[in-house]
Amino acid sequence: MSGPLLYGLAAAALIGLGLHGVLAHAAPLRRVLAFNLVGAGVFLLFGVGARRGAAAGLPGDPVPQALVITGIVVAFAATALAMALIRRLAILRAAAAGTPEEGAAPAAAPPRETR
Amino acid sequence: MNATLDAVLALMLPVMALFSLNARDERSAVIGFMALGLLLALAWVRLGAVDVALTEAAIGALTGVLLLGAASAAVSVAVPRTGSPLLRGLLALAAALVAAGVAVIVAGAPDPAPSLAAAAVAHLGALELGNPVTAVLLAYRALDTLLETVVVLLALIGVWSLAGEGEWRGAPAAPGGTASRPVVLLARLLPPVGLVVAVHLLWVGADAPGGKFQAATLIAAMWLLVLMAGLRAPPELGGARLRGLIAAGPAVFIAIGLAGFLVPGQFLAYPEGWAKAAIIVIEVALTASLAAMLALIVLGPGTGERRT
Amino acid sequence: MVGDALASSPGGYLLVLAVLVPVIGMLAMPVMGLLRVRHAASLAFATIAVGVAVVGAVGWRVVGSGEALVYGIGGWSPPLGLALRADGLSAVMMAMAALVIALVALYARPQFAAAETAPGGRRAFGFWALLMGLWSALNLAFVGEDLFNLFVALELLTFAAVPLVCLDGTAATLEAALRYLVFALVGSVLYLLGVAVLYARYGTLDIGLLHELAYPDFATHAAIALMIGGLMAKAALFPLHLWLPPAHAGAPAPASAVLSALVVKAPFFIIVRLWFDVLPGASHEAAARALAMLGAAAILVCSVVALRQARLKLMIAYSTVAQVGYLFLMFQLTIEPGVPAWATIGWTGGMLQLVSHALAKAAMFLAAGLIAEALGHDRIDELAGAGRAVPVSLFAFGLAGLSLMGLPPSGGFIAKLLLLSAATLSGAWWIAVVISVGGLLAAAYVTRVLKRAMAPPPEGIVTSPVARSRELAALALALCAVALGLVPLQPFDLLAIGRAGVALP
Amino acid sequence: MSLLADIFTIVAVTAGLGFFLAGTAGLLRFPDALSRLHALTKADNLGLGLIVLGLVPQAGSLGGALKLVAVWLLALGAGGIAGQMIAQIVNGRGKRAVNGGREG
Repeated sequence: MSGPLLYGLAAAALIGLGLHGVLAHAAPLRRVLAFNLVGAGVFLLFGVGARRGAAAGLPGDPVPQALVITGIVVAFAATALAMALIRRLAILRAAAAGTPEEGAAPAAAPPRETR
Repeated sequence: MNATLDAVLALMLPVMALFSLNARDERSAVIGFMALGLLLALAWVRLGAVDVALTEAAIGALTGVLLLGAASAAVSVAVPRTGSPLLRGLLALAAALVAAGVAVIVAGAPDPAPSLAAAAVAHLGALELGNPVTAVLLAYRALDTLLETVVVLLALIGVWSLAGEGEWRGAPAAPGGTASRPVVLLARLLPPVGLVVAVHLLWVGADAPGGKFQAATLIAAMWLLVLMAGLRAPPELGGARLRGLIAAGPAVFIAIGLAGFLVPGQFLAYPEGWAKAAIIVIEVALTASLAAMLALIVLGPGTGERRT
Repeated sequence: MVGDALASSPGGYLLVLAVLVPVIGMLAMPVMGLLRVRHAASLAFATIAVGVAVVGAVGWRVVGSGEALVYGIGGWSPPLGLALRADGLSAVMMAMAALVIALVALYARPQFAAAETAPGGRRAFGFWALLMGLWSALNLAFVGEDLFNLFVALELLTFAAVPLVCLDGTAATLEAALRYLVFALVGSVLYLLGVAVLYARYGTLDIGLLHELAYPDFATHAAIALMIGGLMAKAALFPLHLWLPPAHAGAPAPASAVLSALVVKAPFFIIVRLWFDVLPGASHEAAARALAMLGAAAILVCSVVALRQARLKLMIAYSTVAQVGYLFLMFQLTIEPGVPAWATIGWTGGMLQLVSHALAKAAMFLAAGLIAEALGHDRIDELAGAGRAVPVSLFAFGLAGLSLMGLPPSGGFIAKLLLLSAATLSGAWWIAVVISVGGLLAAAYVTRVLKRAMAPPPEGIVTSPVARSRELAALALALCAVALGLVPLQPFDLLAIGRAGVALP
Repeated sequence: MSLLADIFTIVAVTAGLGFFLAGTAGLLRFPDALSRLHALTKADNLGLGLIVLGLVPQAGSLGGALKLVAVWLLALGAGGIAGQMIAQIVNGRGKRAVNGGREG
């Protein structure tokens, strides 16, 4: 089996596992993690296409590689937004329950020296 | 030899994914995911995409910080798993079908694949660039890159909008809870090295693997490390200089793009002989903005802490 | 430079401006302190003025020349470069978005007027910045020709829309936003999966080039199916609609209006592009029937659910899912042997439904927001007195309701009439039945609200006054939805501009 | 010369791998966290050091060789600091004083 095909199959596996994770898990953090797995699989698929499109002395087609770089940054932004939502929700829940959340409640953080 | 390496790597990817998905606690899941990110970076090198490998490795670290930060908070949000066994079976079946379909498509896809490599290389001379990926990102598909920085900015605004009322212009909480002595040591040793590497990545990006995303991520990571160690306080989000830094990158990009209307007569076209200069200006401005935005996204919304 | 394939049209640069002007407005908001501007709203209104002018110029060019506007970014042509293209349909979509955004902005100004540092500054800043980002994303979704560029547009849209949902910052809205985000992200990633497959197959992502290159085989069909599946989640087609009602009902009223009127339409529009411009091979009756059946299920199920809601905004949100269902009937109703899809009455009906629903639903959410502000709640059973407190809003609600029910004179009436005749002409009786029943159910849930609201107010009810200008903004949108019904034939030609093989009269 | 360099590379890399193997065995077999940590840092420092040393003659250029050495130095630093942090957590857990934070 050729290298790209192997990675292509790994990408398919990542996509399947990730999709199942997103659909089956109820905890938001795991869902976001699983979404990232699907994303990694999809990016890898672009990479396989790029590798197979190697030409003109390049190790791979630069267009899909550039798309993946854009995609990775977008996926990071998505993860960040999701994490911010999750943390905010945790703070509100903790406030509603009347117990300050460890590491989440800002007031609990010790004052820091500034140099 | 290489085939074995590919086989092992390709096998390790789904194994790590399975571990990460089924780990007992959130923290292990996140650590498994970070390990998967490193394996992916290796896979990208094997696929001849060093630019992507660098991006994956760099962004992977930031994602790890984000996820670990949320992992501790997430426990209280956890909802019991719902759904009937039938539904869960159906979901598993659907996911398996998609995976199988993708596998069939990959196996049957044309090899060699249709490619724009030749076309991308053909215009490198006119752009005075040596790295075709940079040419794609900043010339052929520059609009994607421009809008993608807008995506990051929107994400940042989204994160800021999650602050409590009246706190949103204040400083965010320092990351990582409490700092220990080794972290302080690391935060003193590493940033100079990291900055040199970042500048190097940015500088060679025109001709070799590297560029603004990788450099920006590295700078953001160094800044976060300094904040984690408590060597500096997180900045106030309402600060004029910080806001100016954030807006400068996309603004410079748009300004040079609009200037293209005047000189070559096309949006985002670079005047002849000035292409490389224009691209470097854009890259430097974007690196600074992206570094600030990426770090601020990780830091999260303001908490109303005021610096004295 | 590469350019033998693509010649930009004379006014093509307008398309760039349509995408960029809102971005520039958004970019100015974080640094408004440096620009000596105190209110994000002022920047937003300046941006909207310029943006509306740009969209107007696009429409004028397209209608004037009778051809699509095309622009190759940076002088690069596809497949290497990116192209933007606005045909008649895109121009109509952009005009619709500009109209809704402008009127929603007028409505929202008193609500989000706080200066950045004042109390409420966070919400004001967030609302206007996100609204501008959203507008740019919509325009890009309507003019993008490159499938990955459209992915970026979809992500922009998601990142602007999700925080709008939880602008109020309560736990319930945060949960709704999180669920929305997960649905949207899964939709994006499925879409991107299809993009990866298509690129590996054809070496291009340009819709125009794919239209020529694509051939019917498993990989191509699977890729397009995945993309449409992902977009369905974003467009909230039954049964992937679960995220929509809590998200749209929890957002502040002007945000709900934009979300329901515009944000779900962008992924639908991209589905239309994929279906009619990329999908190779002859008519896909089985797939079209499947989409139509999902649409029918959405109409029936969600109309009934809307009827049973206790809260006004939730009722309107469920009505959105039902009305989106009508759009998906279109795929079956545009199959006519020997006739290109855009020359069928199903096409015109579907597109008219899209626009009239956008206007009517925006009006409805705005009116509901004012009703809730006046009464202090939006429980349908306790709406008595709304008719006296905010008569103009209630009138706007009723007018918008006409369009949803499909009663004359309204855009919704023409749209549903065209869809109904397309259904009967093609012998799809079940669709005709669904459309009729859907209209009746809409009438039931709209009149239920009107009846309660017109009832005399109970003794001792205290209502707070609302600004008349805001009521007028809602009314203007409702009137536009009605006015669409008075120009029935005009859109037919307009919607066909730039579609291959259609000669203009 | 090149033969000599190749032999040197083979010997050094093999020795480095030996340390990695030993370290991994220690990580799996040692009873408590601190001894495991000890095994791990040995593998990191010496194993990686020897491999880098072995690869230096193959680097081809001075710059390449310096980059390799830099990799080793960074890994040394990271390993040392991570080891310290893990040890602190282990100690803290023993003394039930995790929340003390930065001393002094």
